[in-house]
Amino acid sequence: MQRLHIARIAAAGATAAAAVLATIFGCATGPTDDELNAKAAAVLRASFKEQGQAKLDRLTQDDTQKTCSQYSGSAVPKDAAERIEKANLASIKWPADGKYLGDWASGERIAQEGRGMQYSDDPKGAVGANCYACHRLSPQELSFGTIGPSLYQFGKLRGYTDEVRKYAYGKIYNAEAYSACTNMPRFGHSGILSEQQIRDVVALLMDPASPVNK
Amino acid sequence: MQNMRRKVLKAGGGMTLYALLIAAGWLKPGDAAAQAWNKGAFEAKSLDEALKGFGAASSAQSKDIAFVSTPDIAENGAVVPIGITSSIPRTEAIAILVEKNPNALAAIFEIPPGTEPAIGTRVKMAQTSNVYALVKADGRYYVAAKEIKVTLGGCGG
Amino acid sequence: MRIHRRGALPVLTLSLMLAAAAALGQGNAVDEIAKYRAALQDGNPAELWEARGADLWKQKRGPKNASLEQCDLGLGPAVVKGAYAQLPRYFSDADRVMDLETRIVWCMVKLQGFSEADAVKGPFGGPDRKSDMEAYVAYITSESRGTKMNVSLDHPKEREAYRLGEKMFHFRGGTHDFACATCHGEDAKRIRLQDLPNLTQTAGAQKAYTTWPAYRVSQGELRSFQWRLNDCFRQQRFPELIFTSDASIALTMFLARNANGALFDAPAIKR
Amino acid sequence: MKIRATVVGDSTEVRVLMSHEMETGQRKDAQGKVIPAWFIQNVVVAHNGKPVLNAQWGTAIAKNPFLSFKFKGGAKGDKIEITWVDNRGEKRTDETVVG
Repeated sequence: MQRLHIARIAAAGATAAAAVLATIFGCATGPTDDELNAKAAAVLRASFKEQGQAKLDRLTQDDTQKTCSQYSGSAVPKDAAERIEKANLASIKWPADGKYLGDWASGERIAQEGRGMQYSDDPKGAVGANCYACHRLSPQELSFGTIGPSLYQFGKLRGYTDEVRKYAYGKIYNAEAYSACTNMPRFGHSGILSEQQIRDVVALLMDPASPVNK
Repeated sequence: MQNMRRKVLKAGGGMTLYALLIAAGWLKPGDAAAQAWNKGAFEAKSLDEALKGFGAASSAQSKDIAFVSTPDIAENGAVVPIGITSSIPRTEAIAILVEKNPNALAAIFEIPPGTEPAIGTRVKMAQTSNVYALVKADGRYYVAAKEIKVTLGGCGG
Repeated sequence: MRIHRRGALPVLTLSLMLAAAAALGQGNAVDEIAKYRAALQDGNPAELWEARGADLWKQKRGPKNASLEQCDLGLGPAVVKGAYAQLPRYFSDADRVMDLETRIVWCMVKLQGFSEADAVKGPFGGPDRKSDMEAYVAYITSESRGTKMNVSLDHPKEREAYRLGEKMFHFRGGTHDFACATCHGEDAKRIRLQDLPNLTQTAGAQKAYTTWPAYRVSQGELRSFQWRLNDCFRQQRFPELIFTSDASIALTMFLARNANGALFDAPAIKR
Repeated sequence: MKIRATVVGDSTEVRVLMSHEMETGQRKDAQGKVIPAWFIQNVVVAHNGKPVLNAQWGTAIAKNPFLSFKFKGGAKGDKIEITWVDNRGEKRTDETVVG
């Protein structure tokens, strides 16, 4: 029992620790970390059924998802982080007209909207970014989450420059380009928000008239 | 619906509670009321209408009515715990009204002699609103109010 | 009256919170919500499910016209008390690891003669249908209230389920790149105003796992742990988790084992 | 119904949970059709056959209603009987003994 308890603690720790354990004990402890990852992915695939707009292809990981799953709960190695950031930065589609700022009021609605892409959602219905689930933005909204940093006074603190506007656009479009294995979805890259919706959220952060900057 | 809400707001905000209750009534007394249901009062679309449905003559704000185990904020409006106690002698009935609900009157509890004038239940609230505890005691009417804020959170579920 | 359905993040929230902001800071709001939760503990409608489940458990049903009373939940036939606190576990008769719901399905097939397809029908209740499964779950879990969580990893298949569950917990996918760990991998985080337990740590896993199943006031339904996982994946933008699937059992194993040592305290009542 | 009646000092505390949808008549189903109101309208609680509480409810009482109150007197073994009637005319009576 005691021995198993120790094994459990190791398994419950970081994935890296589990990998170390597997290395030390070799075949004696069962599958290697890679084998375990492959088996987990296969079991997952067999354990879901498509429903509404959510098809089984959502379980097919791209390199970013796969690598970030592997290092979840531990630090991402520098080379992997650089690879992820480079690939995701290259995927960003910037607005053709170079305009990053939309309508902050529309951005506020998008930030409040939690629906979109769930199998229970109407595929033709509203799709939001649910920013408040994780971030503080407008000070009037007290019901905000803390998974991400506070974005209150985002533009005011950083300056209303074209450079910051572009950064905000890129970060919303594909957060993995700036911070590998961030918790934040890739709203543009994954087709969650349109170009105009991203501009509107940028305006919520960067328009001096936005409540975020009051 | 919107229209009605505005009307309720106006009634609630524009008049004092006391004025609202003046000429407002109470349920018709009747001892064989076991199966009676005050349709007029329950289906009334606003607080003052609901109060008129009771047919009471007048009422007064009272410090002898207390809300117990009743939170200031409800995490979910679908279930809001309400506890009301009355220390007014000869309390005969306690009613719960939620000002901004589509139908303001939530419940009437008739308290026979020997039953303590203290009840606990749970109501639904459509939005942040004043909740009124209306007490009938010795043929007179008393009221207390408490604002309960309704929040929603998480992923919207 | 508007009762909000799942998935909708109502715009209403802003105006309500604006009103609340006038009088209260957020700290107060959190304290008051704690009072709200405390007030709900007084009478938990989950008891209605527990009572229905206890009756159903003894009823003769199915093609074999048998009750589930002889079902072996791991502590031997007809032992219900404390069984849930040791689940999931390896069952030699089935040669696999099973969670409670999977084992109930097994017993419905073996003892009552239901087909597997019939046994897994209607796992979750809704507005127009009561779920017998959720009633069974309410009853069985209530019989472990106050029992210390004691999930074993003695059997190799139990260890494998645990390690697979851990991998799945960290598996990122879907349109939003979410994993369970996205929301439940760090301490002291919140989504909107809801506290998020860190399920990779003992304290967080204990607090969360020992308070499911729960009566969800937002839905007016008792919700099982299978439902909890199913609905988390819905919000993760994954496809639908299949009831009693291997992934659901592995994840349950990971979380239940992490909760070892804590006193089981459900069915609970939650927002 | 799930009824608990316990002697507390010189009173009896009654706590009851009822299984009922308490549909408001204000909600719509997935197809946009209004779900008709369906709710308990009257609740009568009797102690050894004598009424100790008589309630009228509207649609605003929460789903799976909860009710608690106390009455003077009462002793272990006394009978508590609770009846509800809803707006469809459905009726349910359950009883328990004071514990």
